[in-house]
Amino acid sequence: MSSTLPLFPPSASTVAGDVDALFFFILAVSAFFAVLVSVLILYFTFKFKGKHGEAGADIHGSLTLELIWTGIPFVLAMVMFVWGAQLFFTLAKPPADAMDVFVVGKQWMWKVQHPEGVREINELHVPIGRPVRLTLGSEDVIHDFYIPAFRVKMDVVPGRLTTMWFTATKTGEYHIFCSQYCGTKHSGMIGTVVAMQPEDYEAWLAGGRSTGSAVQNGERLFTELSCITCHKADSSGRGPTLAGVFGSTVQLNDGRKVLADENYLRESIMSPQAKVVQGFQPIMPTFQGLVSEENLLQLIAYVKTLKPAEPASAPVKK
Amino acid sequence: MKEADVQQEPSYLGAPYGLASWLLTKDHKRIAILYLISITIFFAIGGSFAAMIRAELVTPQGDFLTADLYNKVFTLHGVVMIFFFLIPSIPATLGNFFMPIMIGAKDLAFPRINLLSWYIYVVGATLTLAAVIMGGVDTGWTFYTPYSSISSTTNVTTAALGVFITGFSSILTGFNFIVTVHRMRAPGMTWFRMPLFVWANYATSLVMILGTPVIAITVLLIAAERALHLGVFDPRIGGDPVLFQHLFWFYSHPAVYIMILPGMGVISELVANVSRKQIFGYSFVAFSSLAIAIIGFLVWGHHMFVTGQSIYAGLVFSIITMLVAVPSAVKTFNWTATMYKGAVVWDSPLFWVLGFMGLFLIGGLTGLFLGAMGLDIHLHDTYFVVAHFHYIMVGGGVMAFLGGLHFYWPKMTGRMYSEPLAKVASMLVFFGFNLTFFPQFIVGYMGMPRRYHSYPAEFQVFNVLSTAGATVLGAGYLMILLYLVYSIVKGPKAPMNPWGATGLEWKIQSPPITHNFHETPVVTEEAYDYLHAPAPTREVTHHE
Amino acid sequence: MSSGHHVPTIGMCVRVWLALLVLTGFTIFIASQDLGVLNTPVALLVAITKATLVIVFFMGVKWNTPLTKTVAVSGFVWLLILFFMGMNDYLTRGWLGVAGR
Amino acid sequence: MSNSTSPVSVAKPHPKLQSHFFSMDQQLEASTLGMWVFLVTEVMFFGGLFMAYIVYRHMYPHAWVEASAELNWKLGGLNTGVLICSSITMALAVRAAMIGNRTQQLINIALTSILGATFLVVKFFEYKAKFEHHLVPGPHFDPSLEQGMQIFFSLYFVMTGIHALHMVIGLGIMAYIFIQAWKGTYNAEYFAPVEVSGLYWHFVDIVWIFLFPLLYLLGAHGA
Ligand code: HEA
Ligand code: HEA
Ligand code: HEC
Ligand code: CUA
Ligand SMILES: [Cu+2]
Repeated sequence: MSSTLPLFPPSASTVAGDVDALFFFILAVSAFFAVLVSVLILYFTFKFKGKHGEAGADIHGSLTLELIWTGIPFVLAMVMFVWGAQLFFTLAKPPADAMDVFVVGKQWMWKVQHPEGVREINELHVPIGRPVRLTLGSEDVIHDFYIPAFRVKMDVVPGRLTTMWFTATKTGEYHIFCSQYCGTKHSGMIGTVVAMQPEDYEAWLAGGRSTGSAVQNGERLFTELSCITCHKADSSGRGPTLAGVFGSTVQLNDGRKVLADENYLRESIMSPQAKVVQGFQPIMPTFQGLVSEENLLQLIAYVKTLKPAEPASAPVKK
Repeated sequence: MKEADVQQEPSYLGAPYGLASWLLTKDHKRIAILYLISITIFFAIGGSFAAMIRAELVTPQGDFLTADLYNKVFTLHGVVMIFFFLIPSIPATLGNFFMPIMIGAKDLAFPRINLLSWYIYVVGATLTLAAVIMGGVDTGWTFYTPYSSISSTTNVTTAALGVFITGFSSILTGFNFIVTVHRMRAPGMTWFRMPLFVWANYATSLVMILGTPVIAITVLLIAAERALHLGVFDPRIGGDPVLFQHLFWFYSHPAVYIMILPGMGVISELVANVSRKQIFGYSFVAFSSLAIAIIGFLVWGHHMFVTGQSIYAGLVFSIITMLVAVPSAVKTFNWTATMYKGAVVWDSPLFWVLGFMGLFLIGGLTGLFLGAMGLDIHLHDTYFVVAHFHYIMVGGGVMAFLGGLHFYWPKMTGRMYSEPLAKVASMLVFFGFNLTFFPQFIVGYMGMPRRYHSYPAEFQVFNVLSTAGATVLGAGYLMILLYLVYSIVKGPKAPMNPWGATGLEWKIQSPPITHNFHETPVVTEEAYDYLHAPAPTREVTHHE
Repeated sequence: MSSGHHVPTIGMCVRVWLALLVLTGFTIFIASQDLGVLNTPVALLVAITKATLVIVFFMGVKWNTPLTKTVAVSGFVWLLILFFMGMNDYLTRGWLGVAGR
Repeated sequence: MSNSTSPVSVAKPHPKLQSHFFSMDQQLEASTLGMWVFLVTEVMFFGGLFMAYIVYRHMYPHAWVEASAELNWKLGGLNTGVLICSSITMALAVRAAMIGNRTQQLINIALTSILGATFLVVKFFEYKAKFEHHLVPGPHFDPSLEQGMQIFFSLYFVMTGIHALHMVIGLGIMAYIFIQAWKGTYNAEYFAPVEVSGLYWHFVDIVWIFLFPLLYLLGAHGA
C-alpha cells in the first residue's frame, strides 16, 4: 500500500470528472441537510431540556413550513435527477467514431477481442484519447464489466448484447471488476485496463498475435455456416439481403416495425422466427447452440459492415 | 388517571400458564412475544453470518473462508436479516402488540389467522434453515437469474420455498392489520386521532399485501424452473433474465419501505414523547407514510439502471425515485420541528431517537446518490450501496426497532431495565455502527464491488476499520440482549406509564390483561395531547 | 341485523349466468375470425366484461360498501402499475436508436 | 371514511359472535372486507404471471400463436362453461344461506363441488395429452419447435397449475361449508363463511375467464 492513504479513485476517463462533479454536488446538498438536521436536533436537545411532568409548547404545525420543506427538497431532487439523467445519456451514447472492442464474459473470465483481431484475456489495452466502445455478451450468467477509474459499468446479460463506452485520458493500469455476482469466483473475475499512448497501442497491437480481424472472422463464418447461401448481396437469395440492414428500420410480416440494432441482429440469428421480415418465409434455421457468443459478435461485426451497393439508397444516415 | 388500583388483575403473560397455552394462543400480545423471540434468534443467526463476513474481509486474500462458503454466508446473512428479521421485526412484534391497543380494540380482527401467520413464518424459517444445513445457498439475497435458476448447484429451491412460505406470513399480517384498522376502532377513534404508529403500520400493510404476492410467485417460478424445468427466465430458450429483476424489485423495493415505515412510526411516537409535545404537522407525517407506500411502488427500476433496461424506463424510475425522497424529507423535518420548544427529557428513548435520525439521514441521503442515474453507473453494486442500505436498515430500521423495544418494554413485560446501561448501549451501537459502515462509503466510491470474497490490497484499511466497528456494534447488541433479559428476571416492576406518555396503551396496566381493556374505551381527544399528559410514574417501583 | 345485506334474486343470478355463457360463446366465435390488430383487444374486452359481471353481481360488489368497492378495484389498479411500469422497459428498448450512429 | 364501528350493545350475544367483536354486523363486515383484501393479494399473485405472459407474448408473438394452437380450445371452452355454471350455483348457495334455506344450501354447494371436480378431471386429460405430445418443457420438449414456444408452455403449466391448485383448495372449502350447512350452522344471522367462500370461488372463476382466451384462443384463427 502506498504511504498516503488514497481516499478517492483515480480519474482516468473523459467522464470521470463529470461523474465526480455530480457526486460532489449531491455530497454538498447532503452534507448541508445532514449538518442542518443534526445540529438542530442536538441544539433542541440541550436548549429545550425539560423535566418529567413538564409539557412542551402548544404547537401543532405550520403550513408554510411544510410547503417550504416539501418544495426545497423537491427542487433539489429534480436538479439531481436532471443532472444524473444528462450524464447517463452521455454515458449511454457512444460517439460515432468509437473503436469497437468485443468483450465476452463467462464464469469467471473476460475474453476481449480488438477490431484488428488481437485477443486478450482479463486484460484490455486501449489507446488514450480515443473513444472505445465495448460490445458485451455473456456465455452463461449475468456479469458486469466495471472500470472504477473510468466510472463506467455495464451488465453483461446472457441472451442479448449490451454496450458501454469510454475515452481514457491518462495512461496507466486500472482495475476491471466483475461487479454483478456470478458465482464462486466472482471476486476473481477481475482484470486490468492498460491505457496507453496511441503509438504504444499501435506497437502493442502489432506485437499481438492476430487471428484475423473480427470482420474477417465474421466473413469466414458467414460462409462456413452457409449464411451466404440464403443471404446474397442482391435480392436473389431465399433470405433478405443483409446489405445496409444494420441501423435501418425493418418491416416485419406481422405489421410491426423494428430498429435493426445489434440485439436485433443477434435475435435474428439465434431465434429467427421471433421477428420475420416482411415478404419472407420463416425458414431460417436457428443457430442457437451452433455459434458461440464470440462467433456471434464476429458475425454481427461482419453484417454491420455490409453496405448496399449503390450508396444513394443507403438507409443509414451519417 | 389513578393507577395503582387497576394493577391487580392477572396479566396476559400469566393467565393461563403453560407452553400449550402459548403455542395455541390467539392473544395478539402473546403472538407478538412469540414473534419477538423468533426474530431475536434470527437476528443472532444473521449477526453471526455478518461476523463471518467481517472476519473474512480483514485480509484481502480471502483466507478465512473458501470462496464458496463466503458466498453462502453473505447470501444467508441477507436472506435471514431481510426476510426473517427486519420485515417482521416491528410490524409483527410491536405492531401486533400495540396496534389493537392503540385503537382501543380487544384484538386483531382475525386472531386465529394471526397465530397462523406465526406458524407459517416458523415453517418458512425452518425450510430456510434446512437449506443451510443441507449445504447452503449462494445466490445472493436477490436470487438473480439465470445464476439462481440454472447455474448455482446449491439448495436454491429449498431456500426459495422458504422465502415463498414466509411471504404468506407477511401477507396475513398485513391483511389482518388493514381489516383491524378499518373495522375495529373504538368509538371516537377517528382516523385523525390514531397514533402515527398505526398510520405507519397501515401504510406498511398496504405494501405487504400489494407487493408480497409478486415476490411469492417470482421465487416460485425459480423453484419451478429448477425442479420442474418450467423455464421462464432461461436465456437458452429465449427467456429474459431481466424480467426476473423487474418482478423481484417490484416487491423488493417497496419491501424496503416495509422495513422502514414502521420504524418511522415508532420514531413519531418516541419523538413526541421525548419532547413531551404534540407532533409537528400530524397530518403531513400521516400522509407521507401513505405517499411513501404508494409512490414506493413506482421506483423499482432504480436497481436496474445498468442491466440494459431501456433508458426511457430508467428515466421514469429515476425521477420517481427522487420524488419518493420528498415525503421522507417531510417526515424528517417534522420530527426535528417537534423537538423545537419541547421539554426534552433525557430518558433512554431520546438516545435512540437521536441515533435513528442521524443514521437514517445519512442512509436516505446516500440513496439520492444512487437514484441519480449517471452516478449510479459508478456506484451500482459497490460497497457504497452496501453502506447505503445498512445505514437505513440497521441505522434506521434496527435503531427504531430497538428504540421502540426500549420504549414499550415496560408495558410488554411489566419490568424496567437499567436506564444508564441502555444509554451506554445506544451510544455503543451508534459509534460502532458508524465505524463499521462509514468506511464502506469511501471504499465503495473507490470502486470495491460488493459480494467480493477477496479484494485488491489498497482497500484493506477501510475493511479493517469496518471489522473493528462491527466488533463494537456486536458488543452493543449483545449488551442490550443481556440487560433486557436480566430485567425480566430481576428488573423492578414497571408502572402503568413510566414515560408519561399519551395514548390508550399507557392507560392500561403493565403488562396488559388478556382483552386489553376492562371496558371499551371511548376516545375524545387527539393523539399526542401532551399538554394534558400525566407525569411519568416511576414511584410504583417502591410497591414491589 | 343483516338488514343492510342484499339478498340476490334468483332471476338476477340466472340472467348473469346466461350473459356469461353467451359471452363465452361469443369470444370463441370471434377468435375464429381474424380481426387483425383487434384480435387481442376484443378478446380482452369480452373477458373484462365477464369478470365485471361476476364481480359486480355474483360477488355482490354492487350492494357493498364504498370501501369494498375501492378494495376490489385497487387490486387491478396495482396490477396495471406492474404492467405499465414493466412494459415501459420492454417497449422502449430501441429508444436511443443504433448506438454510435 | 366515516367511523365504521359503533358500540351497538346487543342484548344477548349471538353464539357465533367472537368475543373481540361488538356485533354480528361488525364481524360480518370484517370477514367480507378481509376476503376482499385477500383477493387483492391473489390478483397480484397471478398478476406476476400475467406480467411474464405479456412480456413474452410481446417478444414471441409468432411462437405464441403456434403454441396456443397446440392447446385444445374445445376442452378449454368446456371448462369455461363448467366454471361459469359453478359460479351461479355458488351464488345461489350464498343466497340460500342468507335466507336460511338448508336444503337449497346443500344442493347448491354439492352442485358447485361436482362442477369444480369436473373441471379438474378435464384438466387432467388435457395435461396428459401434453405429456404425450412432448409439449412439457424440459429435456423432453420437442426440439423442433420454434423459440418461445417452450416458454409459452412453461407459463401455461404454471398458470393453469396454480389455478387448479386454487380449485383443489376451493373444493376443500366446499366440503367444509357443506358439513357446516348440514349441521344447520348458517342462517340469516350468520352466513359469513358461506359468503366469504363464495367470494373466493368466484375469484378463481375470474382467473379462468382471463386464462381461457389468453392461452387457448390465440391459435384459433390461424387454424
Ligand atoms: C429500509 C430500507 C431502505 C430504504 C428506506 C431505502 C431508501 C432509499 N433508497 Fe435504497 N436500498 C436498500 C434499502 C433501502 N433504501 C437496499 C437493501 C438496497 C440494495 C439492495 C441490493 O441490491 O441488495 C438499496 C439500493 C438502492 C438503490 C440501488 C443501488 C444500486 O444497486 O445501484 C437506489 C437507487 O436509486 C436506492 C435509493 C434509495 C432512495 C432514493 C431512498 C429514499 O427513500 C431515501 C429518502 C430519505 C432521505 C432523502 C433522507 C431525508 C431527507 C432529507 C433530510 C431532506 C433532504 C432531501 C433532499 C434534498 C431530497 N437504494
Ligand atoms: C436488516 C438487515 C441487515 C442487518 C441488520 C445487517 C447487519 C450487518 N451486516 Fe449486513 N447485509 C444485509 C442486511 C443486513 N445486514 C443485506 C440484505 C446484505 C446483502 C446480501 C447480499 O449481497 O446478498 C448485507 C450484506 C452485508 C455485507 C456485504 C457482503 C458482501 O457484499 O460481500 C457486509 C459486510 O460488511 C455486512 C455486514 C453487516 C454487519 C457487520 C452487520 C451488523 O450490524 C450485525 C451486528 C450483529 C451481530 C454481530 C450479532 C449481535 C449479537 C447478538 C444478537 C447476540 C447473540 C449472538 C450470538 C450468539 C452469535 N452485511
Ligand atoms: C435457410 C436459409 C437461411 C440461412 C442458412 C440463413 N438465413 Fe438469415 N434469413 C433467412 C430468411 C428467409 C430471413 C427473413 C425471415 C426472417 O426474418 O426470419 C432471414 C433473416 C435474417 C436476418 C434479418 C434480416 C433483416 O433484413 O432484418 C439476419 C440478420 C440474418 N438472417 C442473418 C443470418 C446469418 C448471420 C446467417 C448464418 C449464420 C443466416 N442468416 C442464415 C434465411 C436464412
Ligand atoms: Cu462475473 Cu461476477
Ligand atoms: Cu430500491
